[in-house]
Amino acid sequence: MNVEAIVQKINSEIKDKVQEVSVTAPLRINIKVDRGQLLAVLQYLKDQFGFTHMATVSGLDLGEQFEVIYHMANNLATINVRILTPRSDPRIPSTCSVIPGAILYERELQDMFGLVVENIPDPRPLLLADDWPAGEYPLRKDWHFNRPAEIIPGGK
Amino acid sequence: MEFKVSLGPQHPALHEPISLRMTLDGEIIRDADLKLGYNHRGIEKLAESRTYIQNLYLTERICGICSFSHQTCYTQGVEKLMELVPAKRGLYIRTLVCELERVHSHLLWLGVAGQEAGFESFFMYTWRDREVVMDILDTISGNRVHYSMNTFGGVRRDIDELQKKRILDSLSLLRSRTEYYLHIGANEPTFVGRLAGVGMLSKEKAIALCAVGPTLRASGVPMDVRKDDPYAVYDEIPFEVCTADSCDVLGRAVVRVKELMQSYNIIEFLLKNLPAGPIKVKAPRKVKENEVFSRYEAPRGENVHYIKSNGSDKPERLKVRAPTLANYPATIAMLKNGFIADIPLIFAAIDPCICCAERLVQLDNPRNGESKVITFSQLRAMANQRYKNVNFKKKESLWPF
Amino acid sequence: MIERLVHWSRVKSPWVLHLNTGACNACDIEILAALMPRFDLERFGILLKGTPRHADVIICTGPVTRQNRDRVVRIYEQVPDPKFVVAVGACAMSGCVYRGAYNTCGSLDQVIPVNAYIPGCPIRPDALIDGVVKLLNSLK
Amino acid sequence: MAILKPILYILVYPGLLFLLVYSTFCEWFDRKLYARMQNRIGPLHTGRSGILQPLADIIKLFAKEDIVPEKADKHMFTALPVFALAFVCTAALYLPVWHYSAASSAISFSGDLIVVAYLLTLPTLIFFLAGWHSTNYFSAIGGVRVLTMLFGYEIPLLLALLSPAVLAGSWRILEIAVFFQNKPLLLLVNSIGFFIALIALQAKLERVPFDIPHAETEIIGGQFTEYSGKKLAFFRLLGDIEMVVGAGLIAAVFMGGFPGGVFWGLVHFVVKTCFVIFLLAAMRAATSRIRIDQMINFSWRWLAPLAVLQLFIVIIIKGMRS
Repeated sequence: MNVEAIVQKINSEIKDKVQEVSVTAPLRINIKVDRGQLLAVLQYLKDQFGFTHMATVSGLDLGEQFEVIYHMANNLATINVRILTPRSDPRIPSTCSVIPGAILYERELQDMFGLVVENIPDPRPLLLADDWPAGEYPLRKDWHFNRPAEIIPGGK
Repeated sequence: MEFKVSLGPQHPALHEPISLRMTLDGEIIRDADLKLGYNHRGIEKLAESRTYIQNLYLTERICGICSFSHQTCYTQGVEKLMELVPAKRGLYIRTLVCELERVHSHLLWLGVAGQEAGFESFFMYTWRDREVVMDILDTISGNRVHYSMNTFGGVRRDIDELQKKRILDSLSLLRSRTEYYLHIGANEPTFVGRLAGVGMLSKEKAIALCAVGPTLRASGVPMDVRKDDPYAVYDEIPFEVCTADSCDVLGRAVVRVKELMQSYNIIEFLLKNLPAGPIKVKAPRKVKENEVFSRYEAPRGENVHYIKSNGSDKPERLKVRAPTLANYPATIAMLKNGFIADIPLIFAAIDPCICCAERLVQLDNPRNGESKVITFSQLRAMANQRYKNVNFKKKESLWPF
Repeated sequence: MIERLVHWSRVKSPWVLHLNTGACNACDIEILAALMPRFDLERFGILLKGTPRHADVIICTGPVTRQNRDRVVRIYEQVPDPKFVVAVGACAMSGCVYRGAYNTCGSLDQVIPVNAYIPGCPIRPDALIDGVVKLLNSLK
Repeated sequence: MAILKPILYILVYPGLLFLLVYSTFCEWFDRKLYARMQNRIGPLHTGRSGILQPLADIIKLFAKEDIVPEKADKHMFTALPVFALAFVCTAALYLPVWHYSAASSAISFSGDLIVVAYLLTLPTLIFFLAGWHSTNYFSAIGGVRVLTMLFGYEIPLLLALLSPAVLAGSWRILEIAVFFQNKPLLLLVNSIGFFIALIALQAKLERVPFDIPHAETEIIGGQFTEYSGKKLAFFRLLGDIEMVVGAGLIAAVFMGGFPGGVFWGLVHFVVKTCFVIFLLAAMRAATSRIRIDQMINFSWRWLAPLAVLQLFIVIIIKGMRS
């Protein structure tokens, strides 16, 4: 079941759910998926090709849109499932129902990008400090950190 | 009665600050939850404001023990972005240092596991022999921990004949020592007794929770990035993936010792047929618009970098996912309805590299709401009490040799 | 005379407390390696103590992350009086590669007064020993 | 004049001054041995090859600021270390080091073996109280574990001390020592008792195989977590003197006391206690910390029966001899 066979099968069986399939590098498959179809596609990949291992979930700030990439891997190849959400309503479905292991990555998305992950089992903040001001999302391109003045001990 | 357990961030021995809050029913852990953030330094935001070369040194300092794994994962990613084929000899040396780091990381873990189980001399011995590997790395790269050997297109320092000979004969010393630890680990009844049957993680749960590395392989799943998605020169090296199917802390110890043995063979193979030629190739400064998802087999598990470039000399996005973060959902699953006494050992089993992620256990008493914060060692003290009634008959040892 | 004796005893038996404020644990491993048979801190009477109450010298590694900030200050106050703080590693001195990160406070001396700095990323165990011994000799 | 000797006896020779000096020497000896067994070097730079290291530690602790947690009971918190030290120093007086003739000794009396054993148990209770009074969660659990361990090693220790007394037919350490000097052959009879007493002493001093209450990586300082400055110095001194007294007791009862006058008695005392401390250090280096349940199992499943067996052998021999 090499990479071409997987692409072949995807094109034939779930053509409607998938917007675009491409093989960008050896052993790397890219699929663009609409937000609504995400869970169905992930479930299909998991059952058909054994993509059970969710390596990680990467968030991207493309200016007026957020792109979320789900990197899945099995013992043969790695597949990146990408979905786009407009900046105005950054809501994405939670994939914990399909792959329970993705809980921490989605909490990290919430912290860093302010994406709202619907029906996530555990919505509490993960990485940021307790006294972090609400509403500030560090990894967004428009967020800049103004460094406090450095006090030099014993200096002037 | 429900009773939450929490553990202060400051800890005398090695562990770093992290928070894990547990609800207890008497001795059984009902639920565990995780509070990270003590070690979050905002590396991904920093990476966006630094050039690719500067990021080499940033990614190396994500973690002290597996510093070379993060750097190699990043370098391979950027080389794919540049569509640059690194020099053959450079790749061989890069793989050599990868395996040397795996050896020193596993020896370190054996020491920590010994310390957790209260076996102080084992801790002293394994760390004394770890100095042998640290000396080799020191001679090759000039620094004991952050070697910064990598550059885009190969490696920055060459290995001459004298170093090669030194590594080979210290390998024999390390092999005999590892057998000695195996001997101790196998028939020290208290050590085996403390490790066996602790932190059970079934195969299905390990796969569902996306565990990685020795934690996954100890539950019988032969997933190893060096075999599935070979990078550097791993496709040319004959080695096999070590697994155990006892799904507990002892299994993870067995897997790590087997991997130590494999690493010695790999190092020997690499040194025997090290090709001649240049050690690095010229790399361009600017990287065209592209994205890459590079995977690497760190000592603790699968390490993943996602890099997206936008034509300038600074990456647009660098996403790092360390193996320990992937193992945390599995750890929480292991802790559920485990015993409060096993928390220290279960945590040491996944060999948490805190700077990649963090852990703390907190004790809240739901009745009067006052929260007692105790350090990790406090839990280990309870571990001893809980074992009051467990008596250890001499278990037939699961160790293969 | 008593003063000289007390000073001699302070120089000769510095008890150390190790504090990790969000470091990349390379320096922590090197501190532990300094305890091992090869570098053996005990030659100088240096003992690694767990509680702040027993310690004289606090060895601090890492750029103080925002979450760790108040914990570091609280522990600093718990250590009994003639206390010294040693900033170990480039992170504690200047924030090393994490300078300017949003979640770190730059360096250790922004949070607690520091008496000695030990450079290196990570420090070598012998640099640690040299640093602690020099710090204590400099006490007049 | 008659008063001068006991006062001199209490204050100088086997009393306070000698104890302080000799206990710091023993601590250095023990730390050095322990380090050498882990192929480390141990204290080196204070005094000739580190011999003044324990002294430096204690002086430094005296000069440190003394913090008393505000919730803790202030008076008890400060009084405990002093009591503990007092108990152990009085126990040291009964060792038959100098006053050799039974008549002239002012201190030793028939039955002082039991008094010494009792005085050596009191510091353990004080550890528990210290842990309890410093209102810190760690030290509370440390204190509780001290008591659980007490039940483990106390009975075997008393039984082991009993057997030479029964053989010598008297409760006075002095007479036991004299008895075994005349018939050294009989020393071999209670060798089992010797080893049981050694292991029990190791547990009483809370040293590595049995250092569960204040295990470094476990409950950090155990019952001493909240102590600092002078009080901690007292507790460290207490640990050293207790080691000297324990070793001296075992040497007196099992190794035939310290014959000879002032000088030869001292030589015997030093040699024999150093031998016992060497055995303790070896035990400390070779084993790893066992858990509290293993400790209780070990002491009740092995130490106590062996001690009873030893008693049994002694009674038989006593029957045969008489």
